Order: sequence, then structure tokens, then C-alpha cells
Amino acid sequence: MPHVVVAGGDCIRFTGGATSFDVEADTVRRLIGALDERYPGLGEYIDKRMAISIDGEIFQDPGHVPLTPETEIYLIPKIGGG
Amino acid sequence: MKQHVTATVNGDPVEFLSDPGMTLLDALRDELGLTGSKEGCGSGDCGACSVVVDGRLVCSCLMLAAEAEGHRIETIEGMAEGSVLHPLQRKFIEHAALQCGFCTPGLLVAAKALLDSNPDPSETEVRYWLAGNLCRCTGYDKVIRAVMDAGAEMRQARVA
Amino acid sequence: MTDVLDRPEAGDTLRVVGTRPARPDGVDKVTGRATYGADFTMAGQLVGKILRSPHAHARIVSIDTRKARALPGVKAIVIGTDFPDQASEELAGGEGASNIRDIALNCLARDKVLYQGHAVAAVAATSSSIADAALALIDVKYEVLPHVTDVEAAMAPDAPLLDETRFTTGLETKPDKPSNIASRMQLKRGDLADGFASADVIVEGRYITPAVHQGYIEPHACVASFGADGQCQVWASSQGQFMIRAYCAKILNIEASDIRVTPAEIGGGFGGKTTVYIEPVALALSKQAGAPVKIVMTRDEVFRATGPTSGAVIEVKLGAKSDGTIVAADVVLKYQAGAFPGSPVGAGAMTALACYNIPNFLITGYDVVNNTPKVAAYRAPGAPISAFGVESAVDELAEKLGMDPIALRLKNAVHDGDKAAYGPTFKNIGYVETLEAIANHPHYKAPLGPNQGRGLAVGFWFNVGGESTAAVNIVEDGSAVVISGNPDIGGSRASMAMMAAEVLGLPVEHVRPIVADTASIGFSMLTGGSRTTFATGMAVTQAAQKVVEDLKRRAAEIWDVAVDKVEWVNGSAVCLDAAKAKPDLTLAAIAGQSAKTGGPIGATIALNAQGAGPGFGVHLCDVEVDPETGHVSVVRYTAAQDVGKAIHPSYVEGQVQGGAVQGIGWALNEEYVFDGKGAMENPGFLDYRMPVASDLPMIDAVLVEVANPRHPFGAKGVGEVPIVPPLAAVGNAVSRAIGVRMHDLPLSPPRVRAAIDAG
Amino acid sequence: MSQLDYLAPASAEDAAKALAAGGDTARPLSGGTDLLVQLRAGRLKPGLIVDLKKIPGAIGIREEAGGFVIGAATSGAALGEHAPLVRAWPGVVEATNLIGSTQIQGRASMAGNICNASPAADSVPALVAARATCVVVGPTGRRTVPVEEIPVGPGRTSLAPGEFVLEIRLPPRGFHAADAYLRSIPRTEMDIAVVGVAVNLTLGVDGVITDARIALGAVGPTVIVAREAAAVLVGTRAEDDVLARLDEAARAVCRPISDKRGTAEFRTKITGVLARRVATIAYARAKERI
Repeated sequence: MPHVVVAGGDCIRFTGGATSFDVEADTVRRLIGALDERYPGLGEYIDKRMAISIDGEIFQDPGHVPLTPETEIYLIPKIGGG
Repeated sequence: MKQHVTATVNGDPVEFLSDPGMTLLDALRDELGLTGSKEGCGSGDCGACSVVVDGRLVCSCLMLAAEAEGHRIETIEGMAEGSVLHPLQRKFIEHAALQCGFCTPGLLVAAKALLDSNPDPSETEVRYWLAGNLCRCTGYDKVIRAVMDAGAEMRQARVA
Repeated sequence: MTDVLDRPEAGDTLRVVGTRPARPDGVDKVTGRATYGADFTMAGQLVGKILRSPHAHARIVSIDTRKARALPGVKAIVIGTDFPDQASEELAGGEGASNIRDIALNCLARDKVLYQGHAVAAVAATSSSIADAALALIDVKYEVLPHVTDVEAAMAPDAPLLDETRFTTGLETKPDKPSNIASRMQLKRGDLADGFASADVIVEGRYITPAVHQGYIEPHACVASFGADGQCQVWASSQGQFMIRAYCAKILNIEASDIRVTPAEIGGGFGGKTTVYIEPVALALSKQAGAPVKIVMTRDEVFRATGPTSGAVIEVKLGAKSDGTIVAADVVLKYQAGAFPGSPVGAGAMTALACYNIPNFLITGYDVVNNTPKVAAYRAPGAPISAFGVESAVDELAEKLGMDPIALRLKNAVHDGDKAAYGPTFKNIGYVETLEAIANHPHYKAPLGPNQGRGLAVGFWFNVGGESTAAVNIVEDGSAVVISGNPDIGGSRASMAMMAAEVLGLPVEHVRPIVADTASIGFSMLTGGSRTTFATGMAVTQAAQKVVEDLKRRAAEIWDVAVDKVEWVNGSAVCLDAAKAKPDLTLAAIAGQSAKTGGPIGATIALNAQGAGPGFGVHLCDVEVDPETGHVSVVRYTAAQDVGKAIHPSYVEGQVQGGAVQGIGWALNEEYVFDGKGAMENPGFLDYRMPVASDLPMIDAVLVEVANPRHPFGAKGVGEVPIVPPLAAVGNAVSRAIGVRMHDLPLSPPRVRAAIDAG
Repeated sequence: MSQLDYLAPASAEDAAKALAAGGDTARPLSGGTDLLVQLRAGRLKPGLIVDLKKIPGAIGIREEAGGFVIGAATSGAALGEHAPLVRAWPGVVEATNLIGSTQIQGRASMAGNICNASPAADSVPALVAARATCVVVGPTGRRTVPVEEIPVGPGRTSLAPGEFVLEIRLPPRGFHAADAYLRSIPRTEMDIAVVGVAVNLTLGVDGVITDARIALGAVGPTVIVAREAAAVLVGTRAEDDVLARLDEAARAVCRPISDKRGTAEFRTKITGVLARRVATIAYARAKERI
């Protein structure tokens, strides 16, 4: 089951403080859906505010990226730049 | 009351009407359509509006348009001879001495005034002469190199 | 002097990429012909001007515009309530996500003004002097409120509140009182207490950086035209025409496709032109007036009302073993957001320890609103601030341990496969190579003179990719046009043309790059985040590759051979079919008969680029301090950076040099100074004091090339990293020169002299 | 909208008349590098600008009775190019040439620097140390005024309505004498002085200082003439211990404020430092002339 770690942002507003979860999902879109089901509102928050690091690579909008049980996922604040 | 002003800009006679508070920079940009001179501050602190008046480098934002009456003004638009670039213009491109390019006209006009009066300046002389021309992109490194290189080329051309 | 440390790459046969051709827009820019924001004029245009708040914090009781409207020549007046109501909504468009209601309120205040300089009303008139007179006739009644500019004062429980309905987010328990602390964020790893318990040496410090401005030389400028048919045109200088379109559409409730934004040449941005200030106002004025409206900010307005970056307090505690292994780090970041939430504290936190492998750390960041202009992105937003604290502390640690600063950093350096402090695992990074480039540079071993000190600091930035569209069209004579949607701030036209030329096999002079308006090319995120050469370059490369595939197909058709028997070599189709020995077909030859092979030749690629490799910089700075006046001179500066692959090395060096010098300015003299009433005291270049040419030595840029395998030519973003290390590099140099650790920026003569006197 | 008129009279008398008629809202224009900034920032809303540059003698330097007469609108750059003036009064010229950039030097004048009445004006301490005077023209005629009597406070002058400075006069440069000026600024150029110090020395043939005059800028509302500090130098060869006493004496008369450009404490300390350094330069210059 892919493992998700929250690293920053205000996700804990939705999770009641939890920062790490295992989620059954095979794409990022499904994973966000599953998280939103577990913590209502978190899905939209992730969509708008968080970037997702999948096995070390940061994706700003990775809905379609396939996941495997070994995938390591970090939710980090979206990054802009100057 | 508007003043009628006649002057010479880049060798050509010009005339325009000036509001008394109008600066030479306003006149160049808005009355004469010469928008190569830029306004970065309006207070003489950035040099983007540099022009040469009767051989003297000045900030056109710090001169009333009415004061131009009867004077000779040179702007960036007059720097190239037809389609042949001045060596400084060529060297700026060659050395990548511009990034956004907004300060470039002022820097070129100021650098030309330097080389016209001092054909062989030291790096320190170039840096102090150009201290009134702010550039936020380049860190000045390539600007200074371009000016020094243009000076060297112009000296060479004079010898040859 | 500049060295390029080339890493051997198999099959390195690049013809164009890596060379230094003249930039395609060079002649326009050295002759004064290039058209910047304020250079554009429309027939019948009016002059727009903005009335700004004299107070740092006040309730707007009333705005009476009747006298101003009655003035002959006044054609329109708008105030905040003339914009449609906005819900609080995050909108992607500029820098990450931004709250559209805050952006609208920043363009024109409604109930409250939140900083001195906050826009309150705008007029359009037939002349500049009439517009000025009209502004003076607008009667605004204010109820002045207590204000707060300092970040820690704003965090205090009894501080004047900018918004009584704001509660701190990011806390474990929901707070019961409103606060100026918009949010708190934390990053952690391991166990901090255990970490410090195992440390042999601990250093601790509190650092302060002032708010500083991006300092682009071109003030914001635009011309807007709102047609009677609802069709809008905006001509503006910004880092993204699509950003302007998106924000104007939302703020004015217009369909985005009804707004066509044409990018003017941009006179510097550095992140500060990634949002709107005047464009929606100009459109609203134009709608009311029925004529185009031009607004050009003064320098005073730029300083008072556009984005500085945060002033901040940074607290750093580091614990290390006596061999230099850092075992614990506790970092607290308090960043000013200005009038609305959104300081770059998140990025500051994520980058703070990104160069280090530390088993136990806690990084806590606070985003704090206060009565100063809403901060805007500034080159690696947030990172230079946290790096100043961390790199100063690491330098102090090196001194305490008696260790060489590079050796200490190498000991704790992140490598490929290490997990970054902000989560992900590093791949293809060139940090160690960059440290080694400085260690092996003659500068590192050069002797120092009296009163001189040498400082080293490192820096990190993520670099981003994102959405870009690019088109490559082949012209009938065999030349090519490259169309992209990214304003060219620092020479990106050159890199786009070079990458296309490389793929097409054309001389770069035959490739004409164009930056198109919002109606002429597909969406592209703005020029920022060090993304353009990477992401838009990827789109250009792929479009050129698609064109080459098409050219090969056409050649195959002309020759009547299988497509796999055609190879594209140096701009010509080469027939590999031995049975049909055909003379090569040049691009021009194929283009000349395009009608017979399927019509015009061209390709458009729209993509969301992934795989922007993070960048690392290592800067080395020598200063000389006048011990009597406290004046600091930077006497030598070397900046090394992993750039992946330099497409046009001169412009990459330019990024490194320019970023370093902006950082030097931040370190030495730049700062926002506020008076007791919260008014900025130095809103001009005279007293804001950016570096001038005579302040600086040459900046030696060392390009380290550790290729990014995710980019067709190996490029990584380069624009932002170079502003991250200089604050601490300069600070560490000064600290070592005078023997006193400097904690507060800027290192202006009074501060340095006071430190020397205090010993 | 306020109306603004521009005149460029051809005589000093016409200029004085025009300025007097214009009243409070009339302003003389020489180089314009302060006036235009104030105009633009809206700090000043004049009704009439009287350009002095068409007045004969307003631009140019002439030698007269062993001294120099400098037209009010003469640019800093022109001063720097005038070899006899540079030789005689290097401190005055270097002070004036520190005002702003090369571009500013192309326009800025000493008269403007004096009449703008900034406590931090660079040329004023040097002119005061040099005992320069101004020829002031007004509706009632001409008068000659020591430079230090023109500014009376930040932004305020002793000039009566209609009066303007037409010329600046530098006295004859005596033998074995020289002046010097240094200022402290955060950058290397383009800043306003945080402290400025001018020293004007005359030596005997034996190298002993026989006359000294020191003027301090930016450490009081107007330039401070540091008489006690000057007295420390007289009768000495500016030896190290003398310089240490000079440092102390210069600091003692400072009355600075703290503002965005520097704290009072810093300004006072730097005044002592600069006094030592400037005295050393002026002494070396004067000694070369023995």
C-alpha cells in the first residue's frame, strides 16, 4: 500500500494531527480521493495547495501518475519561484 | 503657459511645445516619440534616462524640456550610424552585457560619453563613471567587460 | 573569468547548445527600439493614476469622488467596490496558489487600508496634470487604527489585528483568539531532544533580515482597452501574460478568452512581476471611460505598494559531534507576509536544511500579516532568508569546531539517494561537485590582506517545471519561427532559438524566436521559478523534434522510401536506403515543396514539464572592513553552481552574477525603513541603496554541469539559486574579518562599527 | 491644477525682478538636480521657475584678484575640468564632484547645493572651510555673504524673497596651503553624506600649521565650523597624537540626529575618524607645496 507523509502545509487541519498514512490506491487521483473520503476537505486542499513528491520527484499536478505498493509519497507545499 | 522649444536631437532639428513642468525625458518620450530613454526613478538615481546635452552626460529626467531650447541633445536612438551599430552596442550584445535590457540605453549613452572623453579608462574608472546607472540584472560584471572591450577595439581602430 | 567544469558526456555532439551566439533581441535592446511597458501608446489613451493611503492601517469611512468627477478632463474614477465581490478563493495563476480576493483588495482597498501606499481609488483623465488634480480632489475619510510593522510585534497576543476574523491555521488545536499569525507550519525528522543530547557542540543564534525589494529598474506599466463589445486588450510588462489574463478575468468577472494580453518587453521582475497591481484597475477605468487607459507607476509607488519580500526573524540552534557531524537542528522562521497572508515561509522552511543530512530536526515557520505592502515573490522566495540564519550558524559551528567550512559541509552534505529535509529523495544532484569546485578554486587558497575576511555559504532551490506551450513553424525558405508564451527577462529567446536550432540542425540565426500574446499561443505559466529554459525549453525541443519527424516523413515521401530509411543530419534529410542513392534534402528544399507533402510544416507542444532538477550553489566572498568607519567592501567573489547544462553559458553566468549581486545588496545596505507611523522612509533608489557598479568586483561565475537527465539537453533551472548563499557568504566574511558574529542585516557601516566597538 | 511658468531672463536684475514678483512660489533654477526632484515628488509646487543659465556669468569660472569666481549654474563637471581651480582648491572640487553621479555632475551646481540647504550637502563644508562667499543678487541690489550664512536650517536659507546666488567666490589661495574633503557613505557612490568633513590648512615653510579651518557636514542642522578642532592643529605638523586630539575635538562639537542614514552615535564617531583622515590629506597636499 503506498505510504503518504505530510511534510508541511496545513493538512493537519483536516487530519486531526496525523501526518502519515497508508492508502490503498493505484493512481494519485485515486489516492487523493481516498484521502478526501477519510478526511473531508483534505482532497481539495491538496489539489490547491500541495505539490506531491513521488519517489523523490516533485509533481505539481500528478493526477495520472501510477502508484505501486512501494511508492513513497510526500505532500509538500506547492512551490513557486521568483 | 506652454513654451515653444527648438533644439537639435541626434543631429536633426526638432520643435515641440512644452508644459513648464515637463522634463526633457517627457519631451523625448511623449512629444518626440523617442522612447529609448527610460524612466526608472524620475529622480536622477538610476541613469536609465541618460542623454548627452552639448557634450555633457545628464539625466534627462532632471532637466526641464524648456531648458533644451537651442541645445544639442544626443540619445540612444542616435548612437548607431544608420544600421551600423556603435562598437559599444556590438560589445554589449557580444558580452551578454544586458539581460532585461531596460537600463541598457542609459548605460550605453553613459559609456559612450566616457569613452569619448577617456578612451582608455581603467576598470575602476569605468565602474565609478557608471555608478549612476543602476542595473539590477547583471551584477555589472559583463557590462564592465563590454565597455573595456569596446574601448580597446576603438583604440585599435584609431591606431589602424 | 569564468570556468565551465564540463563533465564528460558520451556522444556530446552539440553544435549550438553550449555556445554563445548573439541574442535575437539584442539589437532592439541596444538601440532603444525594444518596447517596454511604458513605451506603448494607443490612440486616444487616457492617463490613469492611483490614490494611495497615507496611513499604515485605517478603516475607510467614506470616499467622496464627486468633486474629482466634476473636473473637466476626468473620464473615469474607480474604487474598490467597483470591482465585483470576490469569494476567498485560491487561484493558480501566478506564484503557486494565490487568494484572488486578497489580490483584488490589494489592487483597490475596500473597507480597510492595510499599509501606507495601499491603493484606494484610481482616476483616468486626459492629461497627467488633470489626473493629479483629480486625485487631490478625492475626499477619503479614514479612521486611523493602530498599526504594526515588525514581525514579532505583529505576532504578539495584544498586537493590532489586520483582520479580526483570522485564526492561525496549522496548530494542533484550533485557537480561540484571532491572530496576525496566518499559519504555522512544521517540518520534522527524528527526535530533537535526543539529537541535542548526543551533541558535543551546540551553537545558537537569532538572526534578523529586513524587508527588501526586488528592485527591477522598470516600474510597473500597462495600457488597457475595454471595448464596448466586451473585448479587452492589455499591453503590459510582467512575468506572465497568462497570469495577467487569469487575474484580470477573475477580478473583473470577465471571460478569460475576452482578454488578450500582449507582453511588453519586461525591464526586470525577479518575482515582483508575478502578480497584478494596475492591470485590473486600468481595465476598470477603461470600461468606464470608453477609452484606453495607461497607468505607469512612479518609483515611489513601486517601493510603497509592490512586493518586497519578507522581513524576518530566524532562530537557529545546531548540535554537532566533535567530528563535525550535525546531529540536531532546531530552526524557527518568522516571516512578514505584509498586508495579506502568503509569505514565502513555506519555501524558506523547506530549503533551510536542504543541503544537509541531519537525523533530527524541527523547522517551524510562521506566516505573519503586518501593515506593510503584501509581499511578492523575490528570486528563490524565502530561501535566502532561512539560508542566512542556517549558513551563519554553520559557519559559527565550523569556527567552534576549528573545521574548514567546506569540510564541515562535505561531512554533512546530501548526496543522490538521500532524503531531503523537505521529504523527497535527491537524484542527479551536483552539490558535492559544486562544493569541490570552490574547494579547488584558486580563490579558496588565496591569501587575505589586513582587515579582510573570507566567508562561504551554500544555497539550494527546488526549480520548477510546469505548464508551457511552444510552437515551431517552418518558413517556406527553410528558416524557422519559434513561438512561446514566456516573456524574455534575461535572454530566454536566445535559449529557445538555440534548442530549436540544435534539433532542427539549423544555424541559430535562422531561427526567429517570438514571445506571443495570450491569443496566439497556448497557456504557459509565467517566467519565474527558474522554469523557462527548462520547461518551455522542453516544449520547444519537443515541438522541434516533432517537426523533424514530419520532415523525415516528407523526405521519405519525396524519395519514396520507408521513413526509417531517412535520417536527419545537420539540417538535412539523409537517405539511408542504399538502393536509392538520393542527394540529401535540406530543410529549405523540403519546406519549398511542403504543399505537395501535406501542407505547412509546424508543430505545437503543450506540456506540463516534470523533472526540474534542484540546484545548489556555493559562494565564496572576501570582504575588507574599514575598522574605523565600519564600511564593508566586497573585494573578491566567486560563485559556483550546478546548472545541469548551460544552454547559453553567458546568460547562465549572467544569472549567477546578477543573483549574487542582489544578495550582496541585501547583505550590505538594502532595507525597508519605516517611521513611527508605518510609512516607508526610503522609497527611492537614493536611500534604498542597491549596489552600484563601483561597489563591486568582478563576480567569478563557475558553472558546474551535472546533467539533468529529465531535460533533453540536461538543463536545470539556474535563475534563483544564486541569490540564496550571498547573504550568509557576505555575513560570514564580515564576521570573520572583524571577529564578531554578525546576526542582523543589513551590514551597513553603523551596524558594523557598533559590532566592532562592542567587541 | 496649479499653473507653472518658466522664464529664462538674460540679466541678473531681470531674474531678481521676476523672482520678487513671483513671491513665495518662485524658484530659481540652476542645475535643477534638487529642484526637479522636489517638483516631481510634489514637495514643491512652484508657480514660477526662473532659469539663471542665460544670465551672463552664471555659467563659468574666472580668476579674479588671485581668487576664483564661479557662476551659480556652473556644473560640477566643469569645476573638475578647470585645472587652475583643481590645483588651488582640490578639497572644494572633490567635495563638489562627490555630489551624485556623472550624470548629476553634468548639471549640479555649488550654488544649488548651498541654497538647497541640506545639512548633508557635500560642497558646503568645503566652501565654508575655504572661506568662500556668495554674491547674492536681489531686488535691492547685490550683497556678499559668507557661504555658512546662507543655509540657516534644513531646507531654509537666509535669502530674502527675490534673492538668489549669482556667484561663488573663492579667496586667493595662499602659499603652502591646501584643502581636502571626505565623506562617509554606505556605498561607494550615489549616497547622501552621513558625515562630511572639510579641512583647509596653511603651513609655514617649516611645515608647521599656521592656519586651520574645519567644517563638518551632516552632524548638525547646518554646517558646523569646528574652531576648537582647528585650533588643535595650529602649531603642529599633524602628528599622530595631534590627530587623536583632533578626533576628540571634532566629535565634541557634533550635534547630529539619528535618521534613516545613520545614528547620532555613529555620525559622531565617524566625524572624528574623518577629521583625522582629511587633516592628513590636506596636510600632505599643503606640504607638497612648500
